[in-house]
Amino acid sequence: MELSVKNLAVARGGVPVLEGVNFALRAGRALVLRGPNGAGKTTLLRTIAGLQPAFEGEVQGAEDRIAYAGHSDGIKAMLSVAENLRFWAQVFNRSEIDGALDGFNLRDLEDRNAGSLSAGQKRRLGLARLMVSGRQVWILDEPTVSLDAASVALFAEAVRRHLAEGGSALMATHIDLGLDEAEVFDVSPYRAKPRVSAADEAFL
Amino acid sequence: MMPDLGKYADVVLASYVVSLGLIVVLVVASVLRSRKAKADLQKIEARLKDGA
Amino acid sequence: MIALLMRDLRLAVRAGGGFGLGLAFFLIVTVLVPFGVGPENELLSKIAPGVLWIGALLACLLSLDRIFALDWEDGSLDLLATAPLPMEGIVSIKALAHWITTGLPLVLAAPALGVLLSLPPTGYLWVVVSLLLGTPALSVIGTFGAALTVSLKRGGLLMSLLVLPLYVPTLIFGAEVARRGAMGLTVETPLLMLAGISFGAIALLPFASAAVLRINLR
Amino acid sequence: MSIWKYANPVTFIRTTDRLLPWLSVAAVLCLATGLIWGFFFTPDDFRQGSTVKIIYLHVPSALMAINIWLMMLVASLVWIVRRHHVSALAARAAAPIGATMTVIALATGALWGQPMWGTWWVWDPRLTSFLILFLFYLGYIALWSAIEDDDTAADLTSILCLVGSVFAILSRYAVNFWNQGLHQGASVMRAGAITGSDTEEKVSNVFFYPMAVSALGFILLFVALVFLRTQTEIRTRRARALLAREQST
Repeated sequence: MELSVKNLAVARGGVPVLEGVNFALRAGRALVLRGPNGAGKTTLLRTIAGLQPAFEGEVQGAEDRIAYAGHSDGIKAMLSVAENLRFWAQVFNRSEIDGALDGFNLRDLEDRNAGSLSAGQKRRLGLARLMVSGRQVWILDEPTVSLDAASVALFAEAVRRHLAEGGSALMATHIDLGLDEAEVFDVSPYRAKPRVSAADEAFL
Repeated sequence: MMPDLGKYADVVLASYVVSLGLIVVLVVASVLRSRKAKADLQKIEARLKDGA
Repeated sequence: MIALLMRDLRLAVRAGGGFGLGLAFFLIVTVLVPFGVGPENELLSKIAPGVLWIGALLACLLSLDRIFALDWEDGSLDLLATAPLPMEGIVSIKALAHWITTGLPLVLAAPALGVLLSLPPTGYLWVVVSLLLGTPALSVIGTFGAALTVSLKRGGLLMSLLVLPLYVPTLIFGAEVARRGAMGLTVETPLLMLAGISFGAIALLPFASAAVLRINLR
Repeated sequence: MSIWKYANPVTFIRTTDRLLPWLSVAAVLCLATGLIWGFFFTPDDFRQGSTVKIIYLHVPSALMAINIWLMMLVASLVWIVRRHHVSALAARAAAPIGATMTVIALATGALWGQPMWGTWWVWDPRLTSFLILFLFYLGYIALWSAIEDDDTAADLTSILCLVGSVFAILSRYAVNFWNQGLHQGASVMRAGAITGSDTEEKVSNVFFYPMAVSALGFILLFVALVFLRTQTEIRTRRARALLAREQST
């Protein structure tokens, strides 16, 4: 099953920012969203993740198949790295966290409080959360922020493994991960015509 | 003209003063806000018309 | 679901989790009352059930904004919304966690604080029973208030304003059970009403809280 | 054309603009007639003396206090189901009027009670219920003004109004039970019975007709005020929408 987006328009604060977006994401493939700041990449990802309603159009094949990683990692400072991961695994009805610990080189940090991690380590923990979710479609919003080169490589490797196992990934990032499976999708041509929000529209 | 209110004059008068006072305050506030909103909107509409 | 409950409980008991704050507040309120109204045992034993109820209610109120605020700030709420948990389940679990970390300790502490207020011996049972029945309603109603104001930066005061009127029926029936119990009267009617409010709130309010939370996440 | 055409902001403003002068005149006339009639031309009650004249303010304002909340409930439901902006704004516009009416009902009730009970405030079930209703109004108004996004505010306040209504009814029963429980058969209950609807059954026509005219005046005043205040809300929103469009192009 593939994730497909048909004639999708997404709105930020009721104001459409992107419209007429069409694409399909097959298993084993990755799609990298490009576009200037404020173009609506985050809004598009949030809409596909189901966090906000689509302004127009529809998203198919996202229901119960996606794992979302946004700007904040949802890490609890007072829990250890393993506890954080185990919690998210259980939320997704799984229990296995070893693969994620190894995949993001978190083994040595396993028992550390997440609050004492550096920004990059926290980010790695946040991305490791995707692996424990067991979801097929990863939706990633600027996943490489505050990662060093080695960690980016770890991340790229994790994505590659995920794709090889039949998963897919949709991400907004400016860094070239060197993924052969990735296509680039530039959102700029889909910028919505300037208009006012739906709530304001009613009063014009 | 004024009716004889007897020993309860103060509470009866106070009731009328308080109630009518509150109603007047509410009406005046509503009217003033309405005027301001109307004026603001007209200013914006006039400016947009000139610009267009 | 259980994982979420366990995480919330674990977070509450770790440092900075705020576990015990409500309890301490309850203690302080109860200790302050005799300073305010005088030390006569007779008066204190008369007002003890009401004071215990108000103290428990305020202690509950104090800890409400922790229910969602932290998860909202660190993005956990977004991630939970995309997880395979129904929103109604999330808010119910959050309310349950709040009750276990705040309501239940209050119930258990009430008899000890009753001693300080010279609560009549017949009253202990009913104070505990009424709090046991009533505090879940306080948690569930409070969760609704917390969900309403989660997106506001300084929503604490507003939340109190919204939640307190909603607490009135629970407080009236709960305190009535405790008071009648302490006076040795029959408690049947208010007890049934209190149970009705609690079960009604537990059954229905999570839907409202979930709807409100979805609107706030949008 | 159905009734929903009035849910269009422009139609609403055009229609209410035509109605407002008539409504205002009618409201003032009715209020003046009812209150002057009641104040100057009705006899004193044999038991309560001249305090009975407070009835012409107390009963209509109390009726409005409750009915305005009901109107807000209906408007909230319309917003939730049909998402007409005017409906949400009308609920918002009505809340301060309802709060004012509740204060009037409370103040006149307390003033009325003073000579009867010998004290300004008694935790009589009716007065207490109105105090709680006032708190609900305050919370509702506060929530509206706290949230920046208009649609979010409309959604959240609508749900608060629904949940609040249920709890307001619960409070009403709870308060009734609570005070009866304390003062079974005591003098407070009998004194409490002179205020509010119990009186209506007992009041003779001498008092009833001016009260009915006054109540009609209160209703007309409320409708006129809601129209005016809803217009204000619509105009404010329209001004903001125009500015937003100007900036976006």
